[in-house]
Amino acid sequence: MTSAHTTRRAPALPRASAARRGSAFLTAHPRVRLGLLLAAPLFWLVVVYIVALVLLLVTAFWTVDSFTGEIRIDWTLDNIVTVLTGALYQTVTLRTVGVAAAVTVIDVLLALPIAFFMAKVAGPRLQRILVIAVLMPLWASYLVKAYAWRSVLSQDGILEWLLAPLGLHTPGYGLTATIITLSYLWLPYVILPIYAGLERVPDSLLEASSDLGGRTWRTMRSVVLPLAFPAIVAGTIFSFSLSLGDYITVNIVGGASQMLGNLVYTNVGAANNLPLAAAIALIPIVIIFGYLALVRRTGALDNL
Amino acid sequence: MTAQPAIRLSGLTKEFASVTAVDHVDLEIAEGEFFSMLGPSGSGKTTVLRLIAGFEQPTGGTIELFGADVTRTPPFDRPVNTVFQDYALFPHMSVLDNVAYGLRVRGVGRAERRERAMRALAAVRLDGFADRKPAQLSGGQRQRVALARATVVEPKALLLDEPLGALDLKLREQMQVELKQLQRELGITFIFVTHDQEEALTLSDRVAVFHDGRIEQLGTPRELYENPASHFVADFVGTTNLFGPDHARTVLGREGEFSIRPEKLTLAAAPSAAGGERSAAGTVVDSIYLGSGLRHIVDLDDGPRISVLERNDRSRTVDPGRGDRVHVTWHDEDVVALIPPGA
Amino acid sequence: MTAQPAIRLSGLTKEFASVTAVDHVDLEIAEGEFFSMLGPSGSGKTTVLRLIAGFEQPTGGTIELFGADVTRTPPFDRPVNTVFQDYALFPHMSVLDNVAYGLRVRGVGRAERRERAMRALAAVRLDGFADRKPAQLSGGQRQRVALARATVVEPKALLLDEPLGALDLKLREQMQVELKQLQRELGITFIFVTHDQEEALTLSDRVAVFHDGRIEQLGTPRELYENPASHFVADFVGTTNLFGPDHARTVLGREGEFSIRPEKLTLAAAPSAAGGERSAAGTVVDSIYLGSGLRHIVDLDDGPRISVLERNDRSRTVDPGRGDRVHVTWHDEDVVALIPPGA
Amino acid sequence: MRLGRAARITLGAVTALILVVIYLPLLVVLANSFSTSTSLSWPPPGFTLEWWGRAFQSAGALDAVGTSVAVAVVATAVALVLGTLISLALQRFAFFGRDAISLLVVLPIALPGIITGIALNNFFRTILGVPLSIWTVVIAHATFCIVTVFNNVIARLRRLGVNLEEASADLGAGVWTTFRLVTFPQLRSALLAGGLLAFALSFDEIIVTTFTAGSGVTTLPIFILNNMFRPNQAPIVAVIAVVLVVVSIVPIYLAQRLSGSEQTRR
Amino acid sequence: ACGTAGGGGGGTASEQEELGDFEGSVSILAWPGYVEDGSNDPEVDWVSGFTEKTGCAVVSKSYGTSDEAVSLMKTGDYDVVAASGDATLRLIAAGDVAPVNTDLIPSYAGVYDFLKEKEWNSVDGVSYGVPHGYGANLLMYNTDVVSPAPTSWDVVFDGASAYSGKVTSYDSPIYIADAAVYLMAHEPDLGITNPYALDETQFAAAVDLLKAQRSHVGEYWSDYLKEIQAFESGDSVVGTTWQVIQNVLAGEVSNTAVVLPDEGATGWSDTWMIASKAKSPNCAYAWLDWIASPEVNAQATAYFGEAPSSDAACDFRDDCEAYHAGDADYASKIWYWTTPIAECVDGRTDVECVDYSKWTEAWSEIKG
Ligand SMILES: Nc1ncnc2c1ncn2[C@@H]1O[C@H](COP(=O)(O)OP(=O)(O)OP(=O)(O)O)[C@@H](O)[C@H]1O
Ligand SMILES: Nc1ncnc2c1ncn2[C@@H]1O[C@H](COP(=O)(O)OP(=O)(O)OP(=O)(O)O)[C@@H](O)[C@H]1O
Ligand SMILES: [Mg+2]
Ligand SMILES: [Mg+2]
Repeated sequence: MTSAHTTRRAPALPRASAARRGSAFLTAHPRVRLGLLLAAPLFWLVVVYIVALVLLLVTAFWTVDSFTGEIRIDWTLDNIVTVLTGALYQTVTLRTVGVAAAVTVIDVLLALPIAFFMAKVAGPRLQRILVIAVLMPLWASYLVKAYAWRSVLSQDGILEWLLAPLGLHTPGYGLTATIITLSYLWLPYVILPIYAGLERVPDSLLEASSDLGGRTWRTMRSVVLPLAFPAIVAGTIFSFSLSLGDYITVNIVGGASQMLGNLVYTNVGAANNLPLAAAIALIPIVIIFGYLALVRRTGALDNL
Repeated sequence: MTAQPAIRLSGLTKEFASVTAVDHVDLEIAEGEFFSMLGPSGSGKTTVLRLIAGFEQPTGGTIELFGADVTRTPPFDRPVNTVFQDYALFPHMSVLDNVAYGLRVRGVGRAERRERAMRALAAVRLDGFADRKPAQLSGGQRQRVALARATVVEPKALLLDEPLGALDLKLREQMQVELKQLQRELGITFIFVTHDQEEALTLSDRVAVFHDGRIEQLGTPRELYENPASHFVADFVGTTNLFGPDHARTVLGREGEFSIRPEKLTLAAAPSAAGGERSAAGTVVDSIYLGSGLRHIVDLDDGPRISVLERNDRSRTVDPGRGDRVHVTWHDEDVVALIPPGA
Repeated sequence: MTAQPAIRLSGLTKEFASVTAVDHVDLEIAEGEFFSMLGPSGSGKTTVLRLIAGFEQPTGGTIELFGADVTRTPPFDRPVNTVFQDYALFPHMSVLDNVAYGLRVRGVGRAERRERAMRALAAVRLDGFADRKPAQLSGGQRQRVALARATVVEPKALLLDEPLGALDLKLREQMQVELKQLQRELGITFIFVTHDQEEALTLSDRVAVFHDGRIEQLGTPRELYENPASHFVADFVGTTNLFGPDHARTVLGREGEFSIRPEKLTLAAAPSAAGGERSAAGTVVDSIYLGSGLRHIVDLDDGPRISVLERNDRSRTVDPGRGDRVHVTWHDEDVVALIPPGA
Repeated sequence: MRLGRAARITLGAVTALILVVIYLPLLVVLANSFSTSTSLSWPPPGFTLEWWGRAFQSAGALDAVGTSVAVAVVATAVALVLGTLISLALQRFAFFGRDAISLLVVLPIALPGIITGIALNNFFRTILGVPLSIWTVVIAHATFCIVTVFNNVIARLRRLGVNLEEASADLGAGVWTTFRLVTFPQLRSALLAGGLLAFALSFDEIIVTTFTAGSGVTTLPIFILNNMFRPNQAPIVAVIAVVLVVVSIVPIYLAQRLSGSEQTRR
Repeated sequence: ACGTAGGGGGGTASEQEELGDFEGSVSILAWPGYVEDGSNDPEVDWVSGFTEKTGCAVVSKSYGTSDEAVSLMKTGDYDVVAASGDATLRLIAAGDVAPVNTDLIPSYAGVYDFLKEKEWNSVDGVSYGVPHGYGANLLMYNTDVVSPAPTSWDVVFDGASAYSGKVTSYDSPIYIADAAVYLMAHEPDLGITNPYALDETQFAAAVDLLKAQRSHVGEYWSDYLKEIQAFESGDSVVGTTWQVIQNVLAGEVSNTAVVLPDEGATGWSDTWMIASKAKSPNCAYAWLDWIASPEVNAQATAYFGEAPSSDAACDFRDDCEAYHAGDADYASKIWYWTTPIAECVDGRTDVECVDYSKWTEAWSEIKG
C-alpha cells in the first residue's frame, strides 16, 4: 500500500495568492462585496429602465407638432389635464379597470381549486403531469390563442354549438369576450404562484384543522386561504397588470370596445402623439403603484 | 376501567407503495389509560396514530373508537384529537384563536368560545399569551398551546406524536411532568408516540414496543423492562448486557440467551459468597462519570464486554480505574431469559 | 499539555443589535483537551464557537490560536475546523467529494486527495459509502461524514456545535462513545458545544457552564457536579434538591443555601442512626419507574418537595407507594453549600 | 390531505373541467392546422395536410423561430446573471434601500408591457439615438425577465441559508471558490426554473417587442402578427403553435424532473 | 438617427438627379404582402429576382395601419416606404420622404394616368413617389341577411339599426371620410366637396353620424383575417371591406357580396416613396422601378388583392376585371385616402379644415 509512504502532514493553505488576498479583503469588507454584487444589476435597472420610464413621464409634459408629428419641448400641463378631465379617458379607465378586476377575480376563482388539487390532493405523479398540463399552453403563442378564442366565441363557433342545445348563446365579441379571453390567457400565470404558495402550506395544518372538526370548506376558508393569501396576491399582480395594458386581445375579440392600452397605442403608434400617450400611460402606472403599495405588506412580491 | 375499550384496532394494516408500514396490528386501549407506542424510526408508530386520527385510510382491518366503527369516518367526525410533532399551530391566528378554532368550527358563540379557550390556556399556564402569534412563542410554549387547542374540544382520546421531540432536554423533562399531570386531571385516554424509551417508561400505564410495523411486546413499563420478551425489546428498552448462547454457558452456566441490566451488577474486589449471587472476574476498560452515577465498562475474562451502572453514593466499595481487576457480581434472579426470535 | 494554550480568548465580547451574546469571556483551552461549553439556549455558546471559527467578528477582545492572534483572520485562513449542528454537508457532492473538499481547495492532487479522504472515511467506518450522496445516509452516518470532512485537513482544533443534537437517543449514546474515541486517537483539541449536561459530563475533560454570555463555572465534570458554585450550576448540571435559607435551617439545621443530589438520598422505614447521617420524615407523592432506577417524589414534613433517586436493584429496603410515610436519609458530607449569587 | 369523498370528486371534476377549457382553444388551433379554411373558420370545412408541409418549408417562420430563440436565449442569460447578483445582494445583506430595490426588480413585470415598450422605444431612439435592432429587443426582454430569476434564486437562497458557505470557508475555500463549488451548484435548479420561465416570457412577448424591434427583426410573435393579416398564412401559424406546444413538453418535463430530484435530495 | 429636435419643414429635400452604384441593401417598410421574398410561401417571391438583378439585399418590415407607418418612418431606419394616401402627405410634410425623380424610373411611364400627380402623391406638381396599386373600400353584406341588396351606404349609417350589433367598420380615423362621403350625398346642405377637407361643422356632422353608428357596430376591423372570419361566422353581416376579402370569402362561403355604393367610396392608392435620409437611394430607385414593372406589379397587387398600377400588369393577371383595374369611371367614384390637413385639400381658403390629429382624437371618442 503506497499510502504508508505518504507523510500525513497538514496541507498548507494556499496563502497570499492574489485571489486569496482578494477573498480575505472581501470577507473583511462586506460593504465592498455588496457594492460589487449590486453594481451591474442596479446599473441596468436604473439606467435602462428607470431613466427610460422617467423620461417617458417627462414627455407627458411636452407637446407635439400637430402636422409634422415632431415632439416639441414646450412645457405644458395640457396632456395631463386632457387625460384627467376628458370624459373619454374616464370612461375607458373605468372600463379597463373593470375588465382587469373581473379577469383577476375570475382567474383567482379558477386557479384556486386547480392549484389546490395540484398541491394537496394529487399524488406526486399526477401532480407532475398537471404542472406540465398547465404550463404547456403558455407556449402556444398569445396571438394564436387569442385568435382561437375569436373562433370559439363567434356566432357559429364551438361555444355556440355547445350552448345552443341548452338554450344559451355565445356572448359574441365585446367586453365579455375580452374578459373571457384575457382570463384564459393569464390563467397559468395565476395558477403557478398560487400552486407554489399552497405547496408551502404544511399538510399538518390542514390535518390539524380537520382534526379539530373543520370540514373541507371550513378548512379552506379559515386555514388554506389566509395562508395562501400572499401567493394569491402575487398571482393577481400578473393578471391585473397584464390586463391593464392589453390592447391586442381587445382588438381581436373586444368587438367595438377599446381599453387604455388602445388609447396609448393609438396615440403613440397611430397619432404619433407620444406626449399624450405618456400622459395616458400615467393612469395604469398610478394604478399599479397604488396596488403594489397596497399589497406590499402581504409579502406578495416575494411570491411572483 | 370500563368493559368497552376506548380504542380497538383489529388486524390494522397500512401499505404504502412498497412498504408495509403497519402490519396486522391488534390492540385494545382502555379508557383513561396513558398508552405509549415506542419503537425505532420507521417502525410504524406515526402511521398507526394517523390511522386512528383518520388522516390515512387503512388498507386492511378496522378501527373502533368507543365501540363505534370509524374506519371510514373522516377525521373531523372522530372524537379524538391530535397534538402534532411540529405542533401545526395556525401561524396566521393568535394563540387564542388557535385554541378557539375547534370551538369555532363547532359553532360555539364568540363569548363562550373565548371563555373556554382562556380556561384551556390557563390550564397550561399561558393565559398571558392569548394575543401573541405562534411565531412569538418558545418551543415549550407552542407545545402547550397545541395541547390546549387539542383538549379544549374535550376529545375522548388525545393522540400525541412525539410532542416533546423538538424540545431541549431540560424543557422536555419539565413537560413530561406537566403532560402526566394534565392527563390525570382530564382523565382521558392519551396515546403517546415516542422513540425515547425513558420517556415511555416514565409516563405510561402501558407501552407497546413497535418493530417493523408490528407490536413486538405490550405491557407495563416494569414488565417490559424486567421481562423483555425478545432480544430486540431488551436492547431497545433501556441499556442491557446480552449474553448469547456461548457466553451464557461460560459466564452464567445456563443454556439460552439472557440479559442482565447494568444496574443489577455490582463491582467488588472479591467474588461474592452470598446466597443466589454469582461473580465473574474481569478488567475495567473505562469508567465514565455520569453525575448521578458511574458507568464502568468491564471486559469479562470469559465473556463479553459489559456495562455496570453504579449509583454515585457512599455505598460503592471500590473505585476502580482503567485496567484494574474486578469481580462483577449479580443475583441469579436478575438474569432474564430471552425468548429466541423463532420461539 | 504544552505551556502554550491551543486557544486563548481574552475579554471576548460580541454584541448584536440589542443583545450582548458574549460578554467579556476569558478562557484558555489546552492542546489535546476535550473541552465542552454547556449552557441553556441563548447563553452564547454558539456565538463563542463562531467567533473562534471566524464566522463572526468580535466587538471586543482577542482570539489567539496557538499563540497567534487571529482576531482579524478570515475563516478560511484559521487552522481550526467546524462540525456544524446540521452537518452542512454539500448535498450535491458525494460523500467522498465532501470529505475531499478541504484538500481540493488546498490544491492537493486528485489521487492523493482521494486516498486521504478514503482513509478519513475508513476512520469513521464509512469507507463503503464513498459514492453515496449525503441524502442517502442516516443521521448518524451524516454526522460521521461531517467529522471525517473536518478532520481530513488535520486541523489543530475541532469545533463541534451540538453535533449530536439532531440524533435520536440510542444513536446519540453510540455516537458519544465514538466521538470520545476519535478524539483520543487524533489527540487534538475538541471544543464541544451542548446543552445536554449528561453529554457534557460523560465526554469532557473540562466543562465551561455558560449563562447569559458569561462563564458561570469552569471545571472538571466532577467538580461541577459535586461542587456547583451557584444555584444556577447546581440546578443546570444534573437534577438536584435545593434548600433555601429557611429549609436549610429547618431540615438541615444549617445557615445558607444548600444542594443535595437525589442519588445521595435513601428512603427508609425509620430514621437512620448511623454516624454523619441525618433523616427527615415525609410523605411519598409519586414514584416513577425509570427502568434503571426509581424516582420518588417526597414531600418533607418541614421542608420542600424533593426527589430521591434509587437504583433498581436488590439493595432497596422499602418499596413505597403514593401516600406512604417514609424517612429520607443523607450523609452530612453530601450536603453542598452554594455560594450565594452576591458573594 | 384526506378530503371527504364529495370534496375530492368535486375538486377533481373542477380541475378536469378547467383543463378542458384550457385545452379547448388549443384543440381548435390543432383542428385549424388541418383545416382547408384559410381563415380559421369553424367547423373546419375540410381536411388537408398542406399547411403542415408548407410550415416546415416556410423560411420566414423558421427564421422567426430562430430569432425568437436567439433573443430569448440572450435575454435569459443576461437575466440569469443580473437576477442572481441582485438576489445574492438582497438575501445576504441588510442595507438601506433594500425594499426599494426589490420593488425595482418587480416593476418591469408589474407595469403593463405597453408602458415598458414605449418608454424603452422613446429612450433608445429619441434619447440615446441608437437605432432599434435585435439588441434593443434583448435589452428590453432581459429587463422584465430579471424578476423571474430573482424570485426563484432568492427563494432558494433563503432556504439554503449560509451554512454551506460557512462550511466551505471553514474548510479553507475563498469567496470565489465557495461560489463556484458550493453556492452555484445549489442554485442550479432554481436558475433552471427561473431561466425557463424567463425564456417563455421572452419567447411569447409581443407588446414590448413591437416597440423595441428594429426593422427586419422578426420574432415569432411578430411573424404571427404579420401573418395573421396575410392571405393563406393563418393555418401555418396554427401549425407553428401546435408544434411549439408539443415541443415545449421537453424543457418543462426536464425542469420538473430536475427540481423534483432536488426535492428528494433535500 | 433622427432625433426629436431634428426633422425639418416639408418639401425641402430635393430629388435625385441621377443614379449611382447600388449600395448592396435596401430597407423597406410596407403593408403586409407587398414585399414577399418567398420566406412565407416559396411560391410567392418577387424579391429574389430583384436581389439577383441589382445585388441589393432587401430587409423589410410590415406595418398594420397607415398611422403606424408614419411613426415607423420617423425612426429613419427605412429607405423605402409603401404608403397609402392618408400617410403620404404627413410623411412629406414631416420631411421624412424626398421627391422622386420619375425620369429615373422607366416603369413609371406605363402607370395609369389617373393615378399620377394626385394630391396624395404629389405636392405642387412635384412627384413624391410611384403608384403601386389601388382599391376601394367597398360595402360588403351577407346576402342571406341583408336584402334587398343594398346600393347605398345607408345600411351602415341611417339604416344600421336593422343590423344592430352586426355592422362592421374600418378601424382608423380615416374612416371618418366614409361618413363624409355619405353625408356628401345625403346632406348636401353641409357643402362637403371632398371628404378629406372638412371644416368644423362638416366634421362635427360626420363625427355625430359615426357616434350614432357606434351603437350598432359589432366590431371595428383593421386586419384582414378578422373581417373574413366575422363575415364567415356571421358575427358581421354588413360593413366596409376590401375586394380581396370578398375574393377570399368567395372561395369558402357563398353568402357575401360587395358593391360600390351609389355615393361612391373611399379607397386607397398606395405610393412607393423614398426616405429623405435614405442610406441606399440607388437601391431604392431600383426597387421603385422593379415594383412598378408590369410582371412584378401584377404579382404583388394580385397577392395583396388590389388593382395594379398599369394596364401592362393586367397581362400577367387574370383577375383584373374583378378589381375594375384601369376602369377610369370606376376609379373616379373613389375618394382616395388623403391626409386631412388644416389647409383644405379641396382648395377652400376661407375656412380652416380639421387636421388629422383632430381626426385621431375624434376617432378615439367615437369608439368611446
Ligand atoms: N406517505 C407515505 N408514503 C410512503 N411511505 C410512507 C409514508 N408514510 C410513512 N411511510 C413509511 O412507512 C414506514 C413507517 O413510517 P412511520 O412514519 O409510521 O414510522 P415512525 O415509527 O413514526 O418513525 P419515526 O420515529 O421516524 O417518526 C416507514 O418505512 C416510512 O418510510
Ligand atoms: N445573528 C444574530 N443576530 C442577532 N442576535 C443574535 C445573532 N446570533 C445570536 N444572537 C443572539 O445572541 C444570543 C446568544 O445566541 P447563541 O446562538 O450563541 O446561543 P446558544 O447558547 O448557542 O443557544 P442554543 O442552545 O439555542 O443554540 C441569543 O440571545 C441570540 O438571540
Ligand atoms: Mg413518526
Ligand atoms: Mg447554539
